[in-house]
Amino acid sequence: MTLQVLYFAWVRERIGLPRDQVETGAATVADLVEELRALAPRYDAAFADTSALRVALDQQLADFDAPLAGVREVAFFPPMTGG
Amino acid sequence: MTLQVLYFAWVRERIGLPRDQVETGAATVADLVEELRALAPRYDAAFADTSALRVALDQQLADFDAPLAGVREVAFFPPMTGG
Amino acid sequence: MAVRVQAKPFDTGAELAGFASGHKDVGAEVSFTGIVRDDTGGLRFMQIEHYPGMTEKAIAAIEAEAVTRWGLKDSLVIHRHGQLGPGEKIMMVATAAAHRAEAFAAAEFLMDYLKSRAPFWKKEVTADGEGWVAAKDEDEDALTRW
Amino acid sequence: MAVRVQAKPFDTGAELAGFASGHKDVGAEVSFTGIVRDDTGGLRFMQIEHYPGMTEKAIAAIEAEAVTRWGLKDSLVIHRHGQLGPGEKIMMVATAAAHRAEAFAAAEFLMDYLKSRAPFWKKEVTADGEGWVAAKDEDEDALTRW
Repeated sequence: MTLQVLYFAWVRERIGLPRDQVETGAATVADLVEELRALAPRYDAAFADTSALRVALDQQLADFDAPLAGVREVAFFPPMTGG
Repeated sequence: MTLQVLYFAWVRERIGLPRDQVETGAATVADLVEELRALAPRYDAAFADTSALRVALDQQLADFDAPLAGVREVAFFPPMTGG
Repeated sequence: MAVRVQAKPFDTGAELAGFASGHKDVGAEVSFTGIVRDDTGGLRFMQIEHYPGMTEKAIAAIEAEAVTRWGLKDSLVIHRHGQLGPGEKIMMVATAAAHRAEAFAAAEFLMDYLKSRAPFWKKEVTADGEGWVAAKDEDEDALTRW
Repeated sequence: MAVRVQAKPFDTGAELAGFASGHKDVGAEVSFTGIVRDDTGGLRFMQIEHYPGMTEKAIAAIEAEAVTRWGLKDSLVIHRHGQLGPGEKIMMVATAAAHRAEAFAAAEFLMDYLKSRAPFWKKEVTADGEGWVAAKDEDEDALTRW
């Protein structure tokens, strides 16, 4: 499947890109993270500690063990600091 | 001593006056209330149930057993409904 | 810190425009506005009586305690008296603090104390007659949380 | 109910002037305004990033829950993104309800959820450099009260 993968805040800065288009067979978010870490050291650094990250699937907050079936957009970002 | 006695809301309406000037030797608020009740039936009616009343001495909330020594202004009114 | 007890209307928006300006350490402002409701459609107006002299002192004391307890940078209380029609603004409070928790707590504290400890009394005048609004047990109970 | 996510400034007072008008059953309006603080005097500006699309959906969902839980008659959320200098207003919420308890609770609920569940991220740019604002444990903990 083809996924739009978005990065925000320091995740975006560390990776150096706001988004990637990824061709993947990853079953879960965690599987996708493993694939992304293998792309380049800057990805590896950004995803080194997923406890410091949040993920949204099709613009809904989700967990890292969530399945990717049917998902089109995945976003990674640090804990939110609105308000 | 001479006391300015003020009435508000339904206490004022029941007594029919917004204020009295009272010459009294009452030691406490409760003593003053007894004197006022003897003035006329409308006073008696207004003070029939002091649990439904509040009292302020010189513009500070007080209790019915508070002493009147040094006080110049006494106000009687129902529980407040501001806001 | 300001307290105003007045018969004339006020505008919450205009009051907030100038509120707490010039404070670099204000991160949170909360306002509350109380409005005359007309649930039944029968209210002609609300008549608000107060105790001139004591009213201002009582509100200033409540406000001073809020400023101390929550480290407010600024605060404002406006309360009207006299005749107010449905939809008219009765009163407002505003609080300014560094953080939201303090601004919210102080505004709620001010409201709870204004309800039960500032000398105002409301009478409702309807098509069917008039009656003094009774104090609610829940308003008195609300004070225990502070 | 309204949600606005925008780069341009807003005026809390002007927003409140038209808020919840025409509701005869509104007795209480609460507003919260968040402002860029400059505690140290060294802040040049705050840069606020967000996730277009998700932001609006997340706020609308939070707002819908507040409306249902507290029976709000009206609500408003405005949140800015982009570059904001010290003293500038970042965001505001407003709630309108029959009674004060509901209006206050709903406004605090909206703020707590906007802090930790709406996809905004703040970066502080000072004379000494820049850094992303870290989420606070107390903000996450605040959600447990709802």
